Amino acid sequence: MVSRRDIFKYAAGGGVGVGVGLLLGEVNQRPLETLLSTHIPPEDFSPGIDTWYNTLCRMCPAGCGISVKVREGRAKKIEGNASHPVSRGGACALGQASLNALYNPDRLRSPMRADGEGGFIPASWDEAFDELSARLGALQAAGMGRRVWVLTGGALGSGEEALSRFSEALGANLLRLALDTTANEQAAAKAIYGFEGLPHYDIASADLVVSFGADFLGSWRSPIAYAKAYGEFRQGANGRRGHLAQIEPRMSLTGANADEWLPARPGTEGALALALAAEMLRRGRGGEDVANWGGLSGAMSLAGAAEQADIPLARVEALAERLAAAETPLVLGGGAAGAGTRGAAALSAVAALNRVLGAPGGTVRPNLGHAASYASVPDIEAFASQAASGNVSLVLLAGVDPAHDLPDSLGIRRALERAELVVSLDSFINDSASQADWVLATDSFLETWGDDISSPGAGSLTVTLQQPVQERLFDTLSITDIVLRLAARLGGAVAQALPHADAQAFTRAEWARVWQSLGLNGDFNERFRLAQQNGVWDAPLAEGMADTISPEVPPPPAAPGSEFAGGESEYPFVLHPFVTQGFREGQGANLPWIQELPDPLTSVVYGSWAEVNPATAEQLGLGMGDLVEIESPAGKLSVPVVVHPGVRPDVIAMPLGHGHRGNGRYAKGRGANAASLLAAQSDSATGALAWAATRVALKALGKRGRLTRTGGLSRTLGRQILGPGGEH
Amino acid sequence: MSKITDTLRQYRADGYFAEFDYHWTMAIDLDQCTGCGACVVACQAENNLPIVGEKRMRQGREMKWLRVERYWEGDYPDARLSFIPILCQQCDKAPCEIACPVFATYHNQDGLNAQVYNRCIGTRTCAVYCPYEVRFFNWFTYTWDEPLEQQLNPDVTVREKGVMEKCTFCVQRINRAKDLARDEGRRVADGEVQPACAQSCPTDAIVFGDRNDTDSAVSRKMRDPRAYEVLKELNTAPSVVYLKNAREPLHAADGGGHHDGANAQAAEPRAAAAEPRMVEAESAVT
Amino acid sequence: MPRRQEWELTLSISVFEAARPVFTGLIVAAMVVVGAFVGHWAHGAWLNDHTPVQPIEFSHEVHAGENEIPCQYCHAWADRSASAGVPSVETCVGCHKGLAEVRDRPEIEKLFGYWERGEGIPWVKVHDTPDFVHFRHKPHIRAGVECQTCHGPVEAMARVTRRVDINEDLRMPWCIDCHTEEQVANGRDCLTCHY
Amino acid sequence: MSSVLRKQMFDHGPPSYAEVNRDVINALTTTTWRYWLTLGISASVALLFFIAPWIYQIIVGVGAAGMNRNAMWGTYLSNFIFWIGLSHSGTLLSAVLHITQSDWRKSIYRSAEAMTLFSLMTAALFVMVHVGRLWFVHWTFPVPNPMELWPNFRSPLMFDVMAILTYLTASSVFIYMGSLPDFAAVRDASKGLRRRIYAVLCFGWRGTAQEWHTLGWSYTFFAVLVIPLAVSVHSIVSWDFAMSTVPGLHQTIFAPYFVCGAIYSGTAGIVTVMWMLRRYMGFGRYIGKLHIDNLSKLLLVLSLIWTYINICELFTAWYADTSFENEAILYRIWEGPFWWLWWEMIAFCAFVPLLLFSRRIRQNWNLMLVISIVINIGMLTERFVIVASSLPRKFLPDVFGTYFPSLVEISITVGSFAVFTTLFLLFVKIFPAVSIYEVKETLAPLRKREASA
Repeated sequence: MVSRRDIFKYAAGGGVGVGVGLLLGEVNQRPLETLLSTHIPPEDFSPGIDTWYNTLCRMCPAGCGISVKVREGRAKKIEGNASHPVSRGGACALGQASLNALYNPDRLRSPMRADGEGGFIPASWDEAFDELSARLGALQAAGMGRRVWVLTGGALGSGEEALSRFSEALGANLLRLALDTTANEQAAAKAIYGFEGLPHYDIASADLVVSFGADFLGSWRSPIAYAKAYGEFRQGANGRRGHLAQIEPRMSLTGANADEWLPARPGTEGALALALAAEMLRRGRGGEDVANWGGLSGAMSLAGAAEQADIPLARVEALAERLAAAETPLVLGGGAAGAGTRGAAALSAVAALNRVLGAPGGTVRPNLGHAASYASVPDIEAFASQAASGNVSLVLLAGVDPAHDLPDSLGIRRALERAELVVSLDSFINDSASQADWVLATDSFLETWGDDISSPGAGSLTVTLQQPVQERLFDTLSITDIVLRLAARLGGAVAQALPHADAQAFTRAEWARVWQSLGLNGDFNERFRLAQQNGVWDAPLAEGMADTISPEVPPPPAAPGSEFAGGESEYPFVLHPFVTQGFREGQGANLPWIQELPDPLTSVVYGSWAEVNPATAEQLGLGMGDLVEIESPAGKLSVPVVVHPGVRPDVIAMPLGHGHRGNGRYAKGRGANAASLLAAQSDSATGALAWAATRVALKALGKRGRLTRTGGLSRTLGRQILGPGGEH
Repeated sequence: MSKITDTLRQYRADGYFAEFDYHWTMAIDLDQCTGCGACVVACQAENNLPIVGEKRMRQGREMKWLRVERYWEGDYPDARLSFIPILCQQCDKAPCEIACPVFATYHNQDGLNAQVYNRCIGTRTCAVYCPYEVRFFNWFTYTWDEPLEQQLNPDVTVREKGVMEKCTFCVQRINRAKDLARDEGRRVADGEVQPACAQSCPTDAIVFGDRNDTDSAVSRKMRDPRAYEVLKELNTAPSVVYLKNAREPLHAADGGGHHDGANAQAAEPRAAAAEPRMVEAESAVT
Repeated sequence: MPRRQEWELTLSISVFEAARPVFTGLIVAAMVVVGAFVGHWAHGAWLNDHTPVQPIEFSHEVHAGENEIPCQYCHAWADRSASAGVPSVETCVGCHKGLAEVRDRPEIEKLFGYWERGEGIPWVKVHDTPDFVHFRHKPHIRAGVECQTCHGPVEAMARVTRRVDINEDLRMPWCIDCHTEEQVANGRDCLTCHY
Repeated sequence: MSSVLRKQMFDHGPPSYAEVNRDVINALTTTTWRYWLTLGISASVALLFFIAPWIYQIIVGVGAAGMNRNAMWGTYLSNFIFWIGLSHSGTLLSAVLHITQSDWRKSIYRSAEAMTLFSLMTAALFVMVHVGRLWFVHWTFPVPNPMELWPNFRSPLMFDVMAILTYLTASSVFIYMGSLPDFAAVRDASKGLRRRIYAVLCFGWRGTAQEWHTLGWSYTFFAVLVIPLAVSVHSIVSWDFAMSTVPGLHQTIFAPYFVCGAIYSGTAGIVTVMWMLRRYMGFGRYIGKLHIDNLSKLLLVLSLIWTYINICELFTAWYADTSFENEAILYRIWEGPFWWLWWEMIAFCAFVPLLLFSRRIRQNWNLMLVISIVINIGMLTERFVIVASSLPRKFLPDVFGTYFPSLVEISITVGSFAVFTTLFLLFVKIFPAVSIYEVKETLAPLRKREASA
């Protein structure tokens, strides 16, 4: 049957098949991978095994201790440092996302020089230092050091120490800039508790916390420390569940977790606090230390205060009841409540209430360690006017972005334009750096040395050591390194002030200095090695070191309502800017993990929004995601609205930290910058920026905005999701 | 025949997992959870979750193995917000497990609801069957802008397009802990292993441990009277237990009348009617 | 049975005649398929590059074989970590500094070249598993598995080769078999290796 | 069957044996340029709208479709079900009618069965399009392997794989067996290559009594076998949905609902195909009033059942009055973005068919074409609505979302019809689209009578 020809055909078929098979094999062959051996391994190098380094988180001023997991010489994961008194093993979203800053694709890889057409070209460190030292040298020689301005943030520790010594020796001006400063709270503490610095609030051991605008779970002061305390406050070992009342015009993260939320009219918190204080005195809650206060003549009646704050009297009285009955009550004040034109007075009133309730010494204790002294609005305006009159030769931006973070109305952007030479020390071309002539690429805080005085230092001076967890990714230097090298090149007084080789040497020297100044005995080297191990130095203070609460202080001043920029007729709404944990004042905007982290209250990702009360929305015919134009006396912007019941009808709330002009692909052009709406209002007492004292008008633009939300329908529809009974 | 019916009868009956060496369980105390989202980022960092970008977010294709859901109650000024973190519940009677035609998802001996990425063919049935919607699909092969890829966790596979992925209580950490315990010839101690979310939680709201060990922290939490399971009525026997928020009812003052289940159903759909338009419009923007 | 024969007859006339090209085609097609399998197997067995050329012609035969240097002297992390690791250039040089008699050999020159340039040596992986498999050395060493079980008689290899005949190209069936025989705890649970 | 009825089978009087052969075989052999044109068009459409976007999707990932976190299933799955449904009358109907010995089936069943075959293939294609990693889809087959990995037999999708494969095999054997004698007829009537080919195709059929006998009983055997199979297939397809917990999908009534819906759309499909055959293949003589009338009656009954089940579904949901059910139904018929599609489906599949109460409409071929197409549009949307309005809203309101098909999805949906058409066009040139020998069977008694008269 089967002919020879057939056989040939079969064979041919087989041959073809084999060919195909070989080809397939060739195609799906595993790719060759190489295995790069180390040249000289660091002593703690071990492939496939995690190495943990304890260091300091620099994403916000709180100064949490963190533990970084390092694998094959690369930082992989950030956890809280369990042995650190502030973070106690906790880590916030921003802190963990700081890895995105370290590995950010838009991070500067070398010093950059402006090319004159708004762009930047890479340069070498030598070029940079040559030009800079030349300029500074010339100014110094001409005795025109005052024409140099150093702008930096509110952080503490040796890094800042280096900066201030540098500018001191140079005779330059140093401005510590931040939108939300601690100035008013420091003033209040000084007036009512009678000590320098910031109080430390013991939330854990309180049974009642009344917070006037302080979003201590979200963004206020030291969120991790307070969150840890809050955990115990709720379900603590003592088996007692604390009660939390939040008084603020827009529900913050803390407000959302509070047992009761009292939406007080903006700027009236102080009066309410004072009225409550008077009520407590009336109920005989006050102790000996406030005997000299009398009945607080300046205070309003509860009814009056409730009326002014637009809260039902019944609820205020109920609150007063709780306060009077509380064993270990604690009253907090901060955020917008302390950022009106009468912020300091308002916070004093809050402190007074604490004092009447006998909190000082108990739930309110002095925070050991100094607090930053920020530039006031007048200082900033002085800088602006100097620049305007062409008297600013050189501006050194040390890791701050005032052009974005601070209101345009302060005139910093214009000042930077007028300055002869602007040098930005930063890891990104942010809004301010884009106006600079030089951008000196700085390390991530995970690549260099430093330290910070953590706040709140609970009962001891908590200094956290910052050390590199991996070698530098790019050709960068830390701010301290840059300052030290500049000093060395400048020579003279400056070099004498800063004789150290690099950040490591300087940090160590600083610690030695503090060690001596505290008159502590023992082996410093041993102590420092321990600190490197634990990442923190928690020093019990020698006798008399600790600040104490003064036994008697004069009664607090009256707390009149805040004054707002813009007339009520043409600007019917009060703008309530708020700081979120992820973005803060702009630090988080270039971190993709933060951009993709849904906002706790609105579930918005990628971009900013304005929060509007349903009633208001109905009035203006606004729906979720509709675009509106918000106009204030200082400026205008357009942004989509989110409608939710957590905001007063007469208030428009906007998150800060969005709307960057630069700062990398993840931040650039996303959302609108609420700070640009703020008028240059300042506190009548301290001159601190009153960032919550601006009125705005709202105009529907009749189209939809770019609002991206991950959340669908935020009602349980009677489904038992939050527990049996649907109630909680 | 009777043999089969017997096996079927006792299949995943209560205590089915007691015989196994571990029964990993998580307890989340809603009274302590503040909804800050630290756990969400921790999860993203630990498990190599991709950065999907704004466009994909708008298309509803986010990749968050762990999300914090928010629910409003009441209206201004008596409004209240509640948070609840939702992650894979590692159900002992998981609807997803029966669905997968190729056993890419199954229940392992530690009570974990396993997901085997390299076995998945992407029918997405498991995700459809999952009532908690905690399974996420790789619609594309996601990439990291250089040098972001240097952060990737070497202990976790980077998933390719067409694969379903989800939380497995950070199984890479569990394996590591079991490995160490084995070196020392002991069981994994309570609190020795923690998923990324639990470790980062600033309020210690998340407790993780072995349910078979009756005096482990998680077992103690489970005995709390506030303990409940989400969507219990579906009989999925989740391994994530929630502790109800201990706040007093929103309307305790006026008797809380209009918030018991029945009326809530009557009342809420209006809210429901209001919002789909929003959802619609949003996706219309894309 | 007459009808039966008739039936066959008719078939033989009409079908097989007409169908012959069809059948031939079918058989050829079958041959192609079979051939493809054979070819693929053959490629895996012989043509697949099991012995990649290394940047330095390092001989395990000399080091592990003749000089009997224990594996974990250089691959120091095998009993501690998931990956056994390759020695640092420092380790190599550490010994070879003292070995003046071989100092001038070209390969050794290469080594010192890397050393002086301060570079690492880009060794080519011979035994590699896909990325979705997490093979961990430590548990296997702990369980007393010989290095040779998977890597073959390395001490006898001038240039390291992947002995497919020994380790079946490190494919999953091979893993499973061993895990089953040795009754490894959870050795057949997917999550043990895939996560 | 009375001779009267037999007469009615042929609007223009019964043809002679020779005519039957001639007509049918001509349809095979003589190919006009029109045919090539249509074939060309449909093939290229299939290529452009189905294959091309599919390849694109394979490259970038399933993200090319509009599905998202909430709606993990989309048009691909709903189309899959639609095509399976369409496959459901052909073989089933022909089998049922064969057993009930209704002669009018004989001139239409061949192409009906072909429809089954090809819509099944299209459905299978949609499974391929749906999965995320096409290149591993073979893992769903229980192939023994050294890794000891098996498919999960508890999974409704596994039932699916099995059921569809069985159904495909059975119905292809059924149609092939039925056409053996006709292949032989073609062989005898043709010469050259075609003769050789058909000689092979007909397995050397010679028409001995033995052969006819074997064919007879085995054909009946298969008919009996196919009926439960067809029913089981669509029940299982419905379980892909019903076995989940999703509100709106988790319905006990789904199995009968889907089976009925399947036969419904399938029958409508047959009407459409019949119209085509009459119009373009010149089978007007063999497919006549009687057929269209009977098919329409069948349609009417099915539509009534379908409507009834829909009402049941709504009623039970409303009666249960749980938040889940209420929301799902409300979203489907009123609040959701696809509410209008639901009403369209009700209008098309529940109200339009009521026209069929009138005989005049039933026997008007062109009207019937329109109605049948309308019905199938309705059924297509039915499947889409079920998927697209249930999945986006399950249990946790905070993850409620929406789903809109993307361009890729839409184009692939359109393309699938071209794929089907192409396959069918190829079929009519290979298989005798009307069963020659069975038509003759019906003729035999008529001719006898005429002879005696």
